[in-house]
Amino acid sequence: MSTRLDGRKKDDLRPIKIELGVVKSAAGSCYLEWGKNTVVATVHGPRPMFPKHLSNSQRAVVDYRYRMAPFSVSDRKSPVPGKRDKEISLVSGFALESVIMTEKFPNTVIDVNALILSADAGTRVAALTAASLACADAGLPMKGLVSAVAVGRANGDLIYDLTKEEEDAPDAVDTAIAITMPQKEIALLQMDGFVNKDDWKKMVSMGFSAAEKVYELQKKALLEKYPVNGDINE
Amino acid sequence: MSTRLDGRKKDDLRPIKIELGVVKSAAGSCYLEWGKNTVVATVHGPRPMFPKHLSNSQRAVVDYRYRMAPFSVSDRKSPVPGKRDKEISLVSGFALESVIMTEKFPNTVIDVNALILSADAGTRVAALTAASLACADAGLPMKGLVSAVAVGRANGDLIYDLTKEEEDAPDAVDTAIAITMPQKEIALLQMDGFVNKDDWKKMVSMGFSAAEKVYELQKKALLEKYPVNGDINE
Amino acid sequence: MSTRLDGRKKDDLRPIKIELGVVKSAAGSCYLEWGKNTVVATVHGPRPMFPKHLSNSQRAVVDYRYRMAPFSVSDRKSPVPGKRDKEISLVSGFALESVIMTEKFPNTVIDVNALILSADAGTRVAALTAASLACADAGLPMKGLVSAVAVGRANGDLIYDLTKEEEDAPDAVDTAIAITMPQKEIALLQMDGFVNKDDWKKMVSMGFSAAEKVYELQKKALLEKYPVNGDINE
Amino acid sequence: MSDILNLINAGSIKEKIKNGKREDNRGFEDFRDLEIKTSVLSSADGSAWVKLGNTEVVAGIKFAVGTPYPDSPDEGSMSLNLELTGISSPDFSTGPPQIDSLEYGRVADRAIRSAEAIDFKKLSIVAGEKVFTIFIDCIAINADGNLIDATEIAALAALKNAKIPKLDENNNIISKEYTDQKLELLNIPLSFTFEKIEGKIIVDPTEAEEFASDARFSLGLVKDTVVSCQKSKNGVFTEEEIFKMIDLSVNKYTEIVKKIEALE
Amino acid sequence: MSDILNLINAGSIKEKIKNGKREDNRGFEDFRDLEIKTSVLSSADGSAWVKLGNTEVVAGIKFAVGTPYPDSPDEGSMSLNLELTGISSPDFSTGPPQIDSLEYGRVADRAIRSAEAIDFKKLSIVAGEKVFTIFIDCIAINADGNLIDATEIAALAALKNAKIPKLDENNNIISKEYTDQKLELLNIPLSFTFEKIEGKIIVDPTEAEEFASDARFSLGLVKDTVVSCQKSKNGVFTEEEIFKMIDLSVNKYTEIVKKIEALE
Amino acid sequence: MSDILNLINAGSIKEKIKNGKREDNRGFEDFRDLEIKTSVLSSADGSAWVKLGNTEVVAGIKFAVGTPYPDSPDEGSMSLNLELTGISSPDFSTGPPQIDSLEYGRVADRAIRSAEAIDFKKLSIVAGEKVFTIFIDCIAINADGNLIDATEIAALAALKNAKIPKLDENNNIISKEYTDQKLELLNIPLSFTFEKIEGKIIVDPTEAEEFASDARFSLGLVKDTVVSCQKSKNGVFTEEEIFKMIDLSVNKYTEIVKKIEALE
Repeated sequence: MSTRLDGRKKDDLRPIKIELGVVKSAAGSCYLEWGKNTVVATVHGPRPMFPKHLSNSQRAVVDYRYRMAPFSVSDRKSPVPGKRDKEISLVSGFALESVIMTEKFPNTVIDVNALILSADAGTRVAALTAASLACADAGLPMKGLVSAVAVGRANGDLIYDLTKEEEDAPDAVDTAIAITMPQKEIALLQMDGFVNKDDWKKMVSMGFSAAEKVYELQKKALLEKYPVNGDINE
Repeated sequence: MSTRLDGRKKDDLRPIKIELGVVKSAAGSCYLEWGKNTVVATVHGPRPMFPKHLSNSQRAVVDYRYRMAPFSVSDRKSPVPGKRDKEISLVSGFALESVIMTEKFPNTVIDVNALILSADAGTRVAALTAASLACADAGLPMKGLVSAVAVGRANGDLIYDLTKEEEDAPDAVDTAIAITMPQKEIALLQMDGFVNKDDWKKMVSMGFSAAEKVYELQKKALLEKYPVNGDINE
Repeated sequence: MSTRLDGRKKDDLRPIKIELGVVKSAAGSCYLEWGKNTVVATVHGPRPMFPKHLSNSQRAVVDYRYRMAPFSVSDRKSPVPGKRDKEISLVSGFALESVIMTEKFPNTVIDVNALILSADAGTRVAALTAASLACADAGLPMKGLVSAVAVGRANGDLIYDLTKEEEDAPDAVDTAIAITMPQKEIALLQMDGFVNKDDWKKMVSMGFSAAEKVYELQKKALLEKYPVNGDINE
Repeated sequence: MSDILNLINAGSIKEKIKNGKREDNRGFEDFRDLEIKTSVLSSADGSAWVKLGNTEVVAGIKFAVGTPYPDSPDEGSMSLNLELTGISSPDFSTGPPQIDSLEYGRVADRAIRSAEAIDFKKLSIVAGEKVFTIFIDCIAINADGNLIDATEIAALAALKNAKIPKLDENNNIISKEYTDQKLELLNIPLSFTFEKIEGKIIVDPTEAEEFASDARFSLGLVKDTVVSCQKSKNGVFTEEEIFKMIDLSVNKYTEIVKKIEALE
Repeated sequence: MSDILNLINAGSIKEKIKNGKREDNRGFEDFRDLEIKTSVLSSADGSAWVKLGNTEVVAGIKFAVGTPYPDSPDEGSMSLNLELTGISSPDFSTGPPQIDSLEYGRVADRAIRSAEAIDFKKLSIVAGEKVFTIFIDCIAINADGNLIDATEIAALAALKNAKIPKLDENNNIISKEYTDQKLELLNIPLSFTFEKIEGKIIVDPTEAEEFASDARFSLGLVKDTVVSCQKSKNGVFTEEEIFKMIDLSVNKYTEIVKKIEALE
Repeated sequence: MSDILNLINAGSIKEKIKNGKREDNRGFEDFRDLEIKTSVLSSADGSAWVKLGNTEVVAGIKFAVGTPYPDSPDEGSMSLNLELTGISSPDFSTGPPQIDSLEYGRVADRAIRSAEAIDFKKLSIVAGEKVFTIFIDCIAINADGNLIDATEIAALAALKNAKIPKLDENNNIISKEYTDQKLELLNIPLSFTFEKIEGKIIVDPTEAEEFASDARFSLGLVKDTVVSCQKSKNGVFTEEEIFKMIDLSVNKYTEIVKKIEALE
């Protein structure tokens, strides 16, 4: 097995550092470094939703906002969210709704914000991983966590957790995947590339194992802050 | 009497093809080809109007949207409606309100959309003619139809139904007119040009006769789809 | 004491001309010329505020709009209000709220508009001075007037009421100040420049005396139109 | 005046119109007093302040240097914009996008264009590269009806008042310096707006009359030449009514154009 | 159909699906009738009108001349835009910004890009200076479910139908004149969208089925090559379900691509 | 904290202030703990993370190459932008356009400009053609009061931390490569914001204190030189209060500027 530019093996993740409760006034928050990505996620609410005709009488709505700070990328990015930001926000919010017991808070909105302060590939999964922890930190009733990770192909290899350099390879394929844990179901799956069916299936399966690594780190961070006996998902 | 570039006489309309009920999920719809113009019009509603303070407690409001597809003209048009689109939408919506028995649906809005898919002069009258038919197809209670047509001047002649080429003549005058039928009153009248008072009066009168030709085609299309005995306006 | 480009002494204001009630349909209005500045201010309301959740249950809100006509400056200004316009509108509206007895009209909004038709430095204070008079003209219950004026430095001198030419001096400092009269408290204070603490204090004190000159003209204009016995502030 | 009061008011206005009267005792074919002042603003390249009864519109002209359109490389251009803001009516502080402002501005703009009032070729600076664009900004100060006609008059008066700016060696405008030339107007289009209330046609409506009416017609004229027209609102007109309105407008044209021709 | 009716409807759809039935009696893996017409519009450089059951999408192609991106000076570009307006559904007349329109359009756009369907190098006119941009504008005429797949088909059919415009000596497009060349498509990506209702997976959902579902998955394919995918909505899928959907899509690809390949 | 809770809270805060106490037991003239970290972000050309009590603001610097303004052909420019988004407070997720964000950002921006902190002439690359623009983007991470002062400190710390990018032969920025030069700051302006509650003046307000206050004053200083000021909210100040606030600010300046001067 060849090693990668940064010395990792195919199935190594970049170093991940998690800090919970960093933002004092938020209901829940998470600071996360993932390689050279830096993310802050906060949770506010649930609060009553205005205007009322947009609310859901059966459950809470998660209003997820993925945003990149203007200084997070090479060329300054306009602070106005673009199409990509809105699309990522939509599907990531859905992923969170799949684990939050939204039915307990009908007619409300839960504001989840994930801000990329520094970007180096894999920002959407770093943001979602952090946001899931911020929801747990906020004490929202949850069926589980969302563990998100990127898997893909670069220079002929199927690998975990691509860097920006690897994403720029001519044959690069990038798949963002989020798994509900411990249920192990797919809550988010987005991909662009050109890859045959069998390799693509392999990548999806790799996504499950990679997400478990993320999940272990998430659990560890939660247990450090909330060292209760028993299952964190209760 | 000289013939025109496309072989028509002064008081000939271009070929008009009408198809009703083409859009299955709409309350009413009309596909219309008028020379090289292609239009689809749909009607949805009436539905309760939001926000409520914009509704009218005495009657329904017709929300008419005239739009040109980006690919309907020579240079791609931005999908964002411009001033011209909004002005045409406003006065065309008024024209429809003059024949729809809006007083039967207080506090509601009737959505009428007319989309130009291909444009070759006279799009606003083609759109309004189609929209009037879509309203009838939707079974809205109506006092009559709106029959719309352009009349004008090109190369010294007062003529019916100008093409784009004729509109580009140096002395071109274009008058869009819509007549309520069978009442024969003016529901829309828009004109730009430079024409003396007497010729202008002649053009308005020509508008009435031209509109009758349109009305005959409208009636025929309705009677084909709704071959009831008696007056279509009941 | 050196004289200024336009012959004024350091503590002279430019000529001020005030006309009340010029806009017939407004509740109150004021036309004001201040040197080469021309302003019209109108007051409408109070009226119930929509949407309701933006209203204040304890008092009226003053919605102040400072705007510059596109033709009021050298290069045509876009009619869309910029950041500067919005900031000035915010703090000027606060200044008016400090003298209007807003507590008498809970849940309402008072619309105050001040339009600069011609600009030559000091437009925000000219606008606020006019707006304060328009509020009085509207018969709004007030604790006093707001008298606004600019003081500053140009070419080494601390002076009253700078012109555009003086504002362009290399050492120029411009301080906009609004004083509640007769209470003599600071309702607005905005400044940009580079001036030592002691000179700055001098400028603030100068602002009080300059504002008194403005107040005298305001009182005169009100007494001319409303020649009642007794205090105008009752 | 609030919509509610207008609604209550509309009944009495209709009643009067039926009996041949208007709220301000004008005849059906009478304009309100018209007052036009020009050169009212030191910052504009041309300006006019128009009072038509209580309705007031200020127009200001600004020249700017821009690039010509590819299909008319030796012609300048113009842009007319009407602003209806809170200054003239609390109705304009809130609510949906200002369709009225857009419609009135378009009607006024189209008349000037169709009338070929401005010789766009004379606005060319360097053919194919630099031309003048004339911005005509109109702002309603008081909105008491018939804003279309008042805007048209204000725009034309301000254009007639406009001075052409001096240019420096790079063909940029020198602020507040003007050539001796005035902007020449080839034609003076005027707008005539009618409302139909209880089957009667009136000219120069007040805001309250506009509220009581359900059909409007505006004609743009140069003498006895029609340059534009617009029927608006959900009421209808007969052919005879349309013909009557144009005849009436042609008669009124001379009276009003005199006031503009007399201006500096 | 209004949201309220959809909500009431959803219950009965779920009940049917549980019993192995769909509202229109299709099998879970059956597409609705697909009809594709091209060259339907005289103004566009390429056009297609797609009916997938009651869902209808019109796509029109327009070439424009622009400047290349600095990082790819010898490549043209494309832009796919999907409009969901009131013409196809009253739901699109009101409400918040159209996130559906944005998502569907992005999914359709990404598949064409990843598939490298268009050879952008062939769209270069003068390297580093002028390139063609292809605008693919798609408009929903009737929104009865599965707009993603219908949009993808309409876009590809219109691209296949597109003629390359002639240029004048300044490399500007000559209106309505075309070269003999057609736009060559290197690959034809198709989209396959699934919904999960009561644990069952169905293809080509109707609007009512979409309302009854809480998980959606769309795959972009070129034969047996995956070029894009998107999971949406707040439900989840198992690994097996995902694998089943890709196998099913690969099987369906040949059937549908034939209809596009057969087009002029 | 929601507005309702703030409203309830305001009463108790006022009561305490009357009795000479603050909710967190600070003296009226005491700042909260200030912590400044720089070089916190690998992607920015300069960065700082400021904690002022619970209030947190991140600032990031980005250089860009642009064209100079016509009236200052040999000078670069700067742009400071403050974002108040849902990440720092649910109040910023909804509601009307963010006038607070605009005001706070303008106050912070004006102080840097008036202080002539940056030598814009040194940002010229090719006179009249290419200059650097410095974007200072500030984002509130936690909004617990006194965002103006926290933003000003974050902006200055990030500027002090900024490295000047290398340029290629075409004078375009080479990503992530820097010259040895640091951005030189000629002056370090600081902002001092006061609130008046029950007639008392306090510095460095918390969000709850801001809610209880009806008059705010912000001063921009370089040592004992005033560079900007802004009175806000609908309360008023006496001349004496204004003088007291400036004297107090001048005293505090040295203490806080030390923390910025000590930074890398």
